[in-house]
Amino acid sequence: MSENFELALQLLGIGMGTVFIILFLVILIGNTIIKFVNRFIPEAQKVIRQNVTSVLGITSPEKMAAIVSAVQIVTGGKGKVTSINKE
Amino acid sequence: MSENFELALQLLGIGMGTVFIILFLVILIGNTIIKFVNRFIPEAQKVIRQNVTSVLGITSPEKMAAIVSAVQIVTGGKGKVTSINKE
Amino acid sequence: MSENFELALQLLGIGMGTVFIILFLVILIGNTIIKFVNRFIPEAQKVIRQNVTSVLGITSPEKMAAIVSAVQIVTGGKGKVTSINKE
Amino acid sequence: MDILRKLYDMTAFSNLLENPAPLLMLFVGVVLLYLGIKKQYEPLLLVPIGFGVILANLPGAGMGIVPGEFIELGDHKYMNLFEIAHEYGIMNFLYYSLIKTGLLPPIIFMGVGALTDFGPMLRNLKLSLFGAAAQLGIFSVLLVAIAAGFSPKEAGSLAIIGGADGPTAIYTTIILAPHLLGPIAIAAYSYMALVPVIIPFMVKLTCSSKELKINMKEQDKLYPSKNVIKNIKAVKIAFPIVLGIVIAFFVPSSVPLLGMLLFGNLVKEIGANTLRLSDAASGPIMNAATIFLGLTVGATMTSDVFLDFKTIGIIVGGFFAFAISVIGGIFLVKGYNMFSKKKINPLIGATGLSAVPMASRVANEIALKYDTKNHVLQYCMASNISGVIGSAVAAGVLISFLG
Amino acid sequence: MDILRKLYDMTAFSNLLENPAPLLMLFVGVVLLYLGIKKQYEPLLLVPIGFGVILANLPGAGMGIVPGEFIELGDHKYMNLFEIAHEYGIMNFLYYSLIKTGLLPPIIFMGVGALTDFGPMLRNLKLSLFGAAAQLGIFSVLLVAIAAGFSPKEAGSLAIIGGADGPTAIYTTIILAPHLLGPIAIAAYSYMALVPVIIPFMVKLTCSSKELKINMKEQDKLYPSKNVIKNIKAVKIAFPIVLGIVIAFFVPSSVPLLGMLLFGNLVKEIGANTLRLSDAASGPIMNAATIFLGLTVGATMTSDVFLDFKTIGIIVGGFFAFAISVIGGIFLVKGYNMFSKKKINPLIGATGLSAVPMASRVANEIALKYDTKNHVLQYCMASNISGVIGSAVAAGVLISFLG
Amino acid sequence: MDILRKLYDMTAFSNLLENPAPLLMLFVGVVLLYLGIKKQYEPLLLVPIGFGVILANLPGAGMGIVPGEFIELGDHKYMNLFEIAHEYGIMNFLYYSLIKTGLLPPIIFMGVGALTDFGPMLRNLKLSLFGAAAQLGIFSVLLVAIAAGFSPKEAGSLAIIGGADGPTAIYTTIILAPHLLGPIAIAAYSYMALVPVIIPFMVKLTCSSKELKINMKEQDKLYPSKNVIKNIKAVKIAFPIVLGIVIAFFVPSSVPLLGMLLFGNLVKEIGANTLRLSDAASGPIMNAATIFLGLTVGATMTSDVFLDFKTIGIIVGGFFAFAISVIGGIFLVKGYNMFSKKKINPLIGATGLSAVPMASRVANEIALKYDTKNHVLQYCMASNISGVIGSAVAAGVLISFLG
Ligand code: NA
Ligand code: NA
Ligand code: NA
Repeated sequence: MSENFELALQLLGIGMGTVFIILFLVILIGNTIIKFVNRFIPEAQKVIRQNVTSVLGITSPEKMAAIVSAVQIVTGGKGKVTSINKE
Repeated sequence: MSENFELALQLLGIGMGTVFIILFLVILIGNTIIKFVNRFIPEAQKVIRQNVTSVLGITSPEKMAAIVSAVQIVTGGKGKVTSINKE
Repeated sequence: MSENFELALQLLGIGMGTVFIILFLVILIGNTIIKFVNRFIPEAQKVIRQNVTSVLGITSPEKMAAIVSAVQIVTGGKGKVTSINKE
Repeated sequence: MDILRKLYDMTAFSNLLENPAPLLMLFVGVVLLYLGIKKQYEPLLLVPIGFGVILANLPGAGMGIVPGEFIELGDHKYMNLFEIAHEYGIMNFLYYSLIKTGLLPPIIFMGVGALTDFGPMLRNLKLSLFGAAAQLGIFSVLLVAIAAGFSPKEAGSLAIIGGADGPTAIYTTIILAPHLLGPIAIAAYSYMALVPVIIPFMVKLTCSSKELKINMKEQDKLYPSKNVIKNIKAVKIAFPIVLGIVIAFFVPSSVPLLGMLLFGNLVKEIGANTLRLSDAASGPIMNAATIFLGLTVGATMTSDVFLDFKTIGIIVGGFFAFAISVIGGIFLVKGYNMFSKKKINPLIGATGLSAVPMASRVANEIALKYDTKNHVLQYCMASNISGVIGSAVAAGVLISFLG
Repeated sequence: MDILRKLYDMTAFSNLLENPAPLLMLFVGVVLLYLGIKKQYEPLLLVPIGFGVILANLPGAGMGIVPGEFIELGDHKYMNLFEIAHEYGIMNFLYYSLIKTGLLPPIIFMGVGALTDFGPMLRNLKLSLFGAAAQLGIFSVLLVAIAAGFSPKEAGSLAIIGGADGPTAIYTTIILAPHLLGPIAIAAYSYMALVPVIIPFMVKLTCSSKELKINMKEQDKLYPSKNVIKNIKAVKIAFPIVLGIVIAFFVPSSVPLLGMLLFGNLVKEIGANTLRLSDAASGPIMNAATIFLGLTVGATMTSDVFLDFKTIGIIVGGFFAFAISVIGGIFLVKGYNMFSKKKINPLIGATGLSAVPMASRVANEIALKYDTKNHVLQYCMASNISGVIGSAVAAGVLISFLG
Repeated sequence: MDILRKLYDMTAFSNLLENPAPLLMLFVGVVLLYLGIKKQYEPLLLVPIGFGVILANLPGAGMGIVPGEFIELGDHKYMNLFEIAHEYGIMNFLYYSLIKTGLLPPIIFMGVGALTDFGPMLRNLKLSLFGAAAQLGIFSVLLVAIAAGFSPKEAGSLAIIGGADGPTAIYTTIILAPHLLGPIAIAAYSYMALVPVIIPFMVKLTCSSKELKINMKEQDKLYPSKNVIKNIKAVKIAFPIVLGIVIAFFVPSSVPLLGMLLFGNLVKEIGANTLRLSDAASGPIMNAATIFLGLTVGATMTSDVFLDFKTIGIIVGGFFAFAISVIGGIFLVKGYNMFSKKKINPLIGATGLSAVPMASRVANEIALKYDTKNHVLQYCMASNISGVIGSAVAAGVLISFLG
């Protein structure tokens, strides 16, 4: 028991120490990344996404609605748009 | 090694041969099915589907479109309707 | 075989008996719960839901209400918006 | 020459010359697909099952399920799942990890629960009794099947087709007679798909036009029931919990099925707070389970398993189990009507069979044919849903006594 | 007579007469359901756990988890999963394949990652430190638990409740003391659910009204920080990658949890190109994992496991672990404020506990009560999220030294 | 002192001092992430693979895949999955249950099938042939690789990169040479991602401007084909069924891949009645499979496996397999054009490679560059899709002869 208690005391030190070290590192890493990004890639780039809607040429919600209604009409209400993911 | 090389040579023949045979068969099967269907079931039948929208009590496509467009407009195009479940 | 047949006869009795007992219990339990609820918690309570909308960046309740009411109106109160995912 | 020889060996033609029976099974698979696709008989199950039959019977492809003895090592030891995959391929891996363990039917029941509304049953609790009477087909066909020479375990699996409930039939068969899984699953789903034919037929055979015109709503007005439910949400939440506990005391072997059904129903009734769970249970989990259940159950139907006299027995016996279940429900109604002033439409007995919700829809259409104002749907749903509980309980009894 | 005897044997009443303890456990299960449904304490977990407790304690149903020794064959050999299913049923199959392997907690962490936004933390990086201080409850309760007679492994599992993080607590307990999984999981989720009670209580106990009125935005204006983030998207993508690698060097045993958390976060931050992955991770995968985790963790709570003095120790110890963690965060703030001109609201220390995002919301409400214009939510989120990292690291330490 | 020593032991620094090779692999992982995130090379696969590489090479974390020999017990016996999880952690559990069993590639193919439309191919059936010619890279690189000293099994796995199909490459490698899984999967996906570079390059190298201006629609008008499809839905439903059966007779070893692809396609084409199944197959099932495939395939790339001369061979050989496949398709077109009045644009040969649908899009852009009115997308899709069938068949041949 007393041996275990000693282990527990050690762990109190080691554990809290480790946790503080890691969260210091979190701060350090975070700041370093921010500085690095600020210097080297300060502007968000336009990402050429594989845009599902743009592939379909859907630019506005109205068009989207139109598509859905078209699908409905054409399928006689038997089709459904399960999901159209817009980026 | 030379034995393996012979195996590889054989596989070049067998492999490309098989691939060509299969894709000839694809053409043959495709054409046969098309002819068969053209002759025996030339017209698409009305399928009595279990209608998802009717279950929801959404009777018109316009209504469906209205929902979708509402979501789109309100979320600035960032929302999507993944599913509309009936209560 | 004749032993098995006897087992089958027994099972006819036991099985139908059990099924009837259970479904009598279903009735009993159902009625008891209904009476209990009628007496002790006759009114449905307002449930404080964990609000999904704030996560979506839908900042105004009005917008959310617009979506929901659109769905409600259009589906005659039978549809519900299970999820609106923001990209 | 050598190359052609090797090429020929790679193909499955030598296997087919040795044993052409799989060709017949491919035909069976195509017929099942036809029924599922064109006739729309339970397509969600018959299409994967049919495709599974085809996959299993493609010679040399190694997609057929091997008999349970192949993985037994004796002394209560079995090959492990990795060895099964290694030795017998992915279909057997899926079958022995998901089906033979008994996992997927309860998982599907969880999804069914999340899609079930006990409301109609709670509003007409008395009608639940007819869900009990409609298990008659199970226990009477059990008797006949044993008389016809089936072993008790096989007879129990055959008989449970009369429960008109797919996962229940599969679960029972996995435990009692896994070698009959394919034909029993197919018979169960096919007859469920044939409910729009079987119920009208049995009803016409046993019911008079006067009986079928009994209007439940009018009867309710004439003899109103006392119970009014003031807080349906609370009742619906308490019901699965209490019911699950009480049934478990009586038929503990029904817990894997009923427990999961009631859990699924509970998370659905709780509503928004557990929406993630009910969505998952009734959506991706159930759909994925359905795909793998269908494919692997179909894949159990190798030619040596299916081309057996027992298959015919299952098809014939399954039909009678179904028919007698319908009659059981109808005749309990007839008996009840003899003693009660408040009459019940016998269609409500017919739907005790389960096969939710198709049986109720079919019954409703029959009622409307006799009286265009006689909507019996909600009443039928009461016995219909209780029929699911009834057959799960019957399965529990069979498993306790025969398992 | 014979039939009645057999019928009686089928039921569970003989089991109950022999050992009525499960009835008590059914009551515990119902209480958990009540807390989850009516009190809305973490319903996503407490409802499945509560139902799992009920299933496990239905006598004769075979849904309770058997102790690990039952599947050990000695000599580092174990029963295989198929044998476990065959012998002990589907619940044990699920438990031993998904939980005892340590799989589901990291899987859930992947989903949590895909729902986590490191933005608030990145904008207030310094506040992360309070997420370290709020692990104090873990290591101090570890000390007390060992003094109280728990074995070091048990004490570690008990203590991790103070991390206020469900998957972390479960993962640690699976490795250190799986026989305590049920009570520890329930204590962890219950206290997390009680955060709206515990935090205000501890805050009132330790903080002055003046401290609670410290307005972070005004402090920011008075003492502006230098960092401006010009390209938040790039930072958010790089952060989980670099952080994962660096933490792993220091505490490799935390990788299964933190690695999956950061992977989930990465695919979320990448956006459209990996949308399928983040949707799956935070949707069907996490929801399915939650169902099976809840049910099986609940099912570990058989009466012989739960009705033990250790359970009381866990409940009491867990509370103190929670309370001390809150205090740890608060007192580091107080210490900081003694030396810094820029003051920090002690509520930001209190949320270092984790229990994201509820702790932050609760803290924000407290702040608004003292000053209706003092919105501290975003600041609290910083320490709140870092508290998740903190407890995963603490778990790693415990596993390294005690596992 | 003692504490610091223990703290140091907990970290991974001692491991790194012993063997710093993992640092190099971390760099490889970061490069893969960069390619996936920034360059957008197949992000759905390269991001999980890259992250898996990182996880596997974090010293002490225990997330790397152990070689197959570690779980062999001799005498056709293997450790069971529970023991694998217990001994080697969750990554190995996932790898040995989902990947080494061969499960996930067919599962992903099911999803691919549910997203594939055979319509363009059915409308231009003849063009399918070019999907055969474009397998040339596979069998010619096989020859070279064997000459270069790879074992036949390794050479087969390397060569299948020329099929330009990820799941096919992974499936073949799992069976033939699992120790090369990491580099082969990465090469396959990287070159697929590089299709927009490789195809234009090979086209420029081999085709004249006049050839690239061949307008397929005009050719169709000049030499109209006889077939009109009157009921495309029926054709699309029958096609996967019949095709699956017939191919299986010739190359049964391709069934696990092609069978699942065609099943997925069938449930998609059936439409509303099996919508739940196709949604599940192409949604949660495929997405979850992609996550676990990517992470575990990445995790096979431990430093001792990757830092090997064979990796270079794979990278170089893979490129040539790709390039030769493109050329194979192009040259069959050239040959065809020599004998036929109706000319075909060689771009349609180039897309026989597969890499659906990116190859077709790239080809279409090239065509439009030479003639702004020459839309060849639909024609390219025909050979493109048939290229998927072609490589699955080629994989079947390799597995039959070398497996
Ligand atoms: Na039934
Ligand atoms: Na914490
Ligand atoms: Na290809």
